[in-house]
Amino acid sequence: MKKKDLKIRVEYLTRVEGHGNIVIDVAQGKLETCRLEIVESPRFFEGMLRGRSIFEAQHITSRICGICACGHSLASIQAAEDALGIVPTKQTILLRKLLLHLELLDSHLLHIYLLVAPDLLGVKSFVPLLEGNEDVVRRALRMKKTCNDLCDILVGRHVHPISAIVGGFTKLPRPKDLDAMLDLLAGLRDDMEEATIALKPYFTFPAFERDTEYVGLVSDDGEYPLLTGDVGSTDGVRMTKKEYRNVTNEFVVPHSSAKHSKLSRESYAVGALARFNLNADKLHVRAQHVAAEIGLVPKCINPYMNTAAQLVECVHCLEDAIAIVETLKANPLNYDEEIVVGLNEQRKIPVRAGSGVGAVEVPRGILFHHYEIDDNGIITDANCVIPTNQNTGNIEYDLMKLVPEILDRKDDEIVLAVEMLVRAYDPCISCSAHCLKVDIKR
Amino acid sequence: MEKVVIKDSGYRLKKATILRTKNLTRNEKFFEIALKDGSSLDHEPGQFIMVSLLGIGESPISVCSSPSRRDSFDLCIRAVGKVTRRLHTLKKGDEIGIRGPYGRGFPVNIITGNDLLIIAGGLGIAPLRSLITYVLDNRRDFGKVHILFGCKEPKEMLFSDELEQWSQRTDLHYACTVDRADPEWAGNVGVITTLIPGVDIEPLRTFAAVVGPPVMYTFVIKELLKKGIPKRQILLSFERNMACGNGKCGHCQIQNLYVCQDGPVFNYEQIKNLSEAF
Amino acid sequence: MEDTQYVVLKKDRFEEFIAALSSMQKLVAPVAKGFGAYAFEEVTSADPIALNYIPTILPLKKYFMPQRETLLEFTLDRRSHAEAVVEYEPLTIFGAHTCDLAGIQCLNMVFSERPKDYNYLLRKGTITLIGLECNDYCDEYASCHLVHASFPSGGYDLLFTDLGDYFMVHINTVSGDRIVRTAGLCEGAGSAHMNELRSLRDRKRTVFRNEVPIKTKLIPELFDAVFGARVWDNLNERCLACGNCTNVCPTCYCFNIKDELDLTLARGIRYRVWDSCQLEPFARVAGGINFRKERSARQRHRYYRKFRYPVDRFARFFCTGCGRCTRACMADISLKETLSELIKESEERVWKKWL
Amino acid sequence: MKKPKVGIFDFACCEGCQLQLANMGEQVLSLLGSLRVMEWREVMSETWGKKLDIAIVEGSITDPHAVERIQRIRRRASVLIAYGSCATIGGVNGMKNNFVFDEIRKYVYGDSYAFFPTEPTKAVHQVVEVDYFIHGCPVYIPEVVTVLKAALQGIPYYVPDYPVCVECKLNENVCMYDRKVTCLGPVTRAGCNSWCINNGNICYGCRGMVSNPNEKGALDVLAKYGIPTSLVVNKMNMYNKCRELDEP
Ligand SMILES: Cc1cc2nc3c(=O)[nH]c(=O)nc-3n(C[C@H](O)[C@H](O)[C@H](O)COP(=O)(O)OP(=O)(O)OC[C@H]3O[C@@H](n4cnc5c(N)ncnc54)[C@H](O)[C@@H]3O)c2cc1C
Ligand code: SF4
Ligand code: SF4
Ligand code: SF4
Repeated sequence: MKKKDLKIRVEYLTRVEGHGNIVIDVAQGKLETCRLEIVESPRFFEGMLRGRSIFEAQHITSRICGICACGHSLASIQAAEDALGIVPTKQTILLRKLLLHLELLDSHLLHIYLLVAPDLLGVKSFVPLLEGNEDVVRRALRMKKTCNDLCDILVGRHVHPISAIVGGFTKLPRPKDLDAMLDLLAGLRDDMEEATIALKPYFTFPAFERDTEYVGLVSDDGEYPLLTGDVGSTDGVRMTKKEYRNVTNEFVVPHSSAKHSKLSRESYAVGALARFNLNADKLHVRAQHVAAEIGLVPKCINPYMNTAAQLVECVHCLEDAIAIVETLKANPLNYDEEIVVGLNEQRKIPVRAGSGVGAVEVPRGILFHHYEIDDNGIITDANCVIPTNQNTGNIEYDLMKLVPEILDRKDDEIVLAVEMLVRAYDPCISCSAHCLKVDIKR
Repeated sequence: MEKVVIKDSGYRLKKATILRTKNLTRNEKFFEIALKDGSSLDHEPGQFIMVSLLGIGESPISVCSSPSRRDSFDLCIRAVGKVTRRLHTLKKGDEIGIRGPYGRGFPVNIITGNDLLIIAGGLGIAPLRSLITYVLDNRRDFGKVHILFGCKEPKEMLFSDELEQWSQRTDLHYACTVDRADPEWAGNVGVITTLIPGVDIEPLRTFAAVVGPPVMYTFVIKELLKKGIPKRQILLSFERNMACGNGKCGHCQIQNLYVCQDGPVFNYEQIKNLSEAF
Repeated sequence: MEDTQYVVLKKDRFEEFIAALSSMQKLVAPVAKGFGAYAFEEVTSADPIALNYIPTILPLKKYFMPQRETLLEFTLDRRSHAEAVVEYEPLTIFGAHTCDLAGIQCLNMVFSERPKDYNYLLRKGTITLIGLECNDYCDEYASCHLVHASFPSGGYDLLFTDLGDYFMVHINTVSGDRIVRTAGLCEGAGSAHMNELRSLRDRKRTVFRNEVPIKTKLIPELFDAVFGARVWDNLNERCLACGNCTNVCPTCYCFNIKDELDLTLARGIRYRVWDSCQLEPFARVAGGINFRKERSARQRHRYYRKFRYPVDRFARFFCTGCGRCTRACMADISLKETLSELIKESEERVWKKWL
Repeated sequence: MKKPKVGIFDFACCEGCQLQLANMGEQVLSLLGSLRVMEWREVMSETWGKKLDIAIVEGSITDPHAVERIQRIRRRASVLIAYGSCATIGGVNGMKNNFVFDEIRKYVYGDSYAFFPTEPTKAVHQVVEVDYFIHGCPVYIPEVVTVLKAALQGIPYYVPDYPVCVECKLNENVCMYDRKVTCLGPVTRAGCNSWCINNGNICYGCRGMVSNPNEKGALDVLAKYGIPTSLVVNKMNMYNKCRELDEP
């Protein structure tokens, strides 16, 4: 084989959230550099949280990322409630699960359709799809909007949910809202069926494999764990969420404003594929069906298949969301649980000093929020560990294995394969650069 | 929800066509307009109309031509915002909508037979041009006529050809001044109030018609009172925010008066105690 | 003695009566919103109706001059065309207090004054108004007696008065009469009923008193004297200029007019929306001059539009004493207090003159 | 009429406002029907790099690199729309300006903080001229549509210069002050249709303050609830910190 020199510079990687560059240098057929650079301007969220009321944490950290604002909100609320010692009611937990389902649906659909589908269909973006594949785009936008409308009903809006706060909800869906949600979900189910049929033929992913450790929530009940559970890995690790630092083991690398993580090996992966690998047996039957149809079997170690796992999760979340709304309809909600807290001026929620951790499966993987508060409920310390940060190391190791395997291809094919790999992780670079914090070891 | 068309609605528009436009200064443009159905606007000097651009909005604009010209009327428009800037892009043949005329103009019936002192500041010349041209059209019905005009700079002077013509006429007295001169300017320099002491009038048979920016009024009125013109004979036209023109929307209120219906022209006696007027 | 203008509706038939009303056309009535707040909302049964309520957040004007109301519809193609329209939905309002009835009477005068506003007048013609007398004060913010709005004085089709286990219903118009006939649930009122009504009114006369220490007819005079009062400066400090007091006021009707195109940019509407003299841009003109820049001037204008200006124009006050502006103000600016302060300040002046 | 060329750009932000466009659903297609999107990194791989009729800019300007980039965008755009609170008023990114920068960098990045340059967060108009402002965190879709239409018509859009309370009252919400919670509605400019209060929460002031707020009056009202002043000030500054950088 001819010894090849290659320099890949993908600046402002497109069709991902946030700004990142890919840098690959091959000299004489030997891979010299392989980096995913995070160049997003840092926003210092954790720094800014200090000195603020714990009751503002959700509102602020939601703004870390507009794509998974509901996920950040839920993790933040969980951490805050943990610190304050609040135990959410059953109704609240159910509604939060519903919200998380909608979040996963919304984000996965956006990723599959607007960001990945162009690669699968061989175009540059969804814009050219409008010619010839307009029905696909229309269906995608319709599904996206349906998720959005569902969130509107449940929490006021999808980007930065309004009514989900520490202690519960400021507004609870009325019976007519539940009916409206069921209608929307039914419509979504139809679109989803069509979509799976339409997409399946295109779901042929590059045959690339690299064994790694997959990390996500695990639990002992029969439920596919998204909102609650312990942290586990395919290498057999199991810890409580409070021990999250022993999972993430973050370290700073100079080329990136995002930190990297490792657990049992040099890197690990989180996200839809990790969850699937850990908990496939707990998926809704319909979702298991779809998985079987597209040939997704645990433990799958092809990172490109993350997109397939997302599709499977979409089906699961949709079915479970319908089940939840039906449960809510069958057992009338308790509207006395509607609260508004503000800065807790009414002292309705007892405040105490404490430390709290939230661990929630958001679309891109497990997300940790951690707050320390003083006895006035003022945040003294904050830490957020974002899925994309946990994945970056793993992405680089993937690239290091992938690039030598495909060096014989044309340059633009290599670039595309590399870009597609990064995109498969659905990296949310805006998040990753917004929320990192180094443990200052003294 | 049911819907019916209302023939008598106060918001119905009349179609009008632009016959001619002319740039007066960088910011002011002149429009000659005719109603599409060929009818006459039938306005009084000093009245205004609501000019309407569908999809953009409406603006109150004074009619600046004499009612004696019946087949068309003139507007002079300063570009400041949504409607007025877009109006400036229109050309001959373009269509606009109008409502009105609205309000009370200069009470020509009462003024007729008397002397006139017309004081215009800046864009205030627009409504006054309507009065001036009316008076010139019916010159014999009026006594002495003085026209005082002031503006910030010579290049902001509106209707300069007409001003030039007026200054040549022997049957009226014309004077003008600018706040800041430029090298070519040979005339008076100073605020408009400096011109007033110099005019020779018989106060009891003189009506003063004053239109200009709000700051001008207090000073001009003081000078006019000094001259001995009765309060009832000092006529002022006011500009206020306006949405409806029908005396309902509340924007143009000066205490208990509505500029759009009770004005825009008031005599000083009516409003001297209204502190919101000045 | 029987009075044909009065009929009686037994309370146990109220449910049926409401069902009958709502089957005729859309029916709205006061409904509890929690935290002591009420709003007029659509109802189809008597169940959600709050018979004992303090004035709703928004007054009835929301039905007579909707917050957003189309005035013109137009197209923008080569032959652009505009048509003036009114949109309305026939409606029955049940449960309007006397203060709110007074509010509608005020608006009627404004919009009937030339040039008439046909959007308002046409819509008003499709609204049936059923009042509900207050037997007692709703709360301490009310000042309805001061402005003669504590007793019914017309402006309704039917008026309900709660007399224990029945309602006395006064039939005031032909359409009110038609409703009573169609529903067929009322009985004639006998002299015993009339006596009970009379004694309720007598009792009310002992409860309702001028809430502010001034004779009603002297109010215009008071306002003639206080344009320059210090009270306004105090309001300047406190007022947040949020417009709540005017939006909730049954007699504030200021509006703005705007245009809007649809997404094709080829069709659109001109519509009016509620506006408020308390808002910063209300009296601002091109060039940036604001004729009521100070919050004090804006608050003063509001009070004068209630107690002085309409006296000249319509020979009545444009305050109905409903107390909404006071309830809605988070800076706790109170109408009754402001009036009392004005009275105090004017007395001070009179005293100063004397001394 | 030639379809205007549009570019969508992002700076420090959460990209939620861009996402709001996708949330319009099929409506976005009618909108896209009247324009040509040339660049939109989040969803497109195409680049253009030439003259644009309209640049839609999301996010705040937080580092020297961003300053240069926004200036380049301004130079090639005839009309520039600041899109979302991060862009229009600095938004939540402005909270950073509460801190000493080296300190906050060290807090977040430890000893490696020197890799991460930062400077005071600025709103877009504090760096380059802005033609249209679409406030909101996130932006409110009906307002986005209104402003885009105004931009296409070439007429100005005036952001409502009155408080959220106006819309809140029209929606007949129970006022938060009646529920004994402090709300920033009275000093925050309207245009969101009182989104948060409609959903049972308070207004956090994401659209920036009205032009002439009675700040003293508002602080008095807020302080009534016995919350430490620092928290009240924090609350007002959550979105509005960059206001301090505006010329008076
Ligand atoms: C009786 C009468 C007669 C008149 N006659 C004439 C005349 O003959 N000729 C003439 O040129 N003018 C006349 N005017 C003035 C004219 O009506 C106004 O200049 C015109 O209405 C402006 O309308 P517009 O839509 O172009 O401006 P708008 O878009 O309404 O803007 C006007 C100005 O206000 C500012 N503005 C408006 N709304 C806002 C907001 N919400 N926030 C911030 N800024 C805002 C704009 O920046 C702009 O400077 C008259 C006015 C009256 C009352
Ligand atoms: S304004 Fe808010 S929603 Fe928009 S980008 Fe900024 S943080 Fe995100
Ligand atoms: S809830 Fe907030 S926005 Fe609404 S009226 Fe009260 S203070 Fe204003
Ligand atoms: S209510 Fe306040 S915080 Fe909520 S969207 Fe509106 S301006 Fe922003």
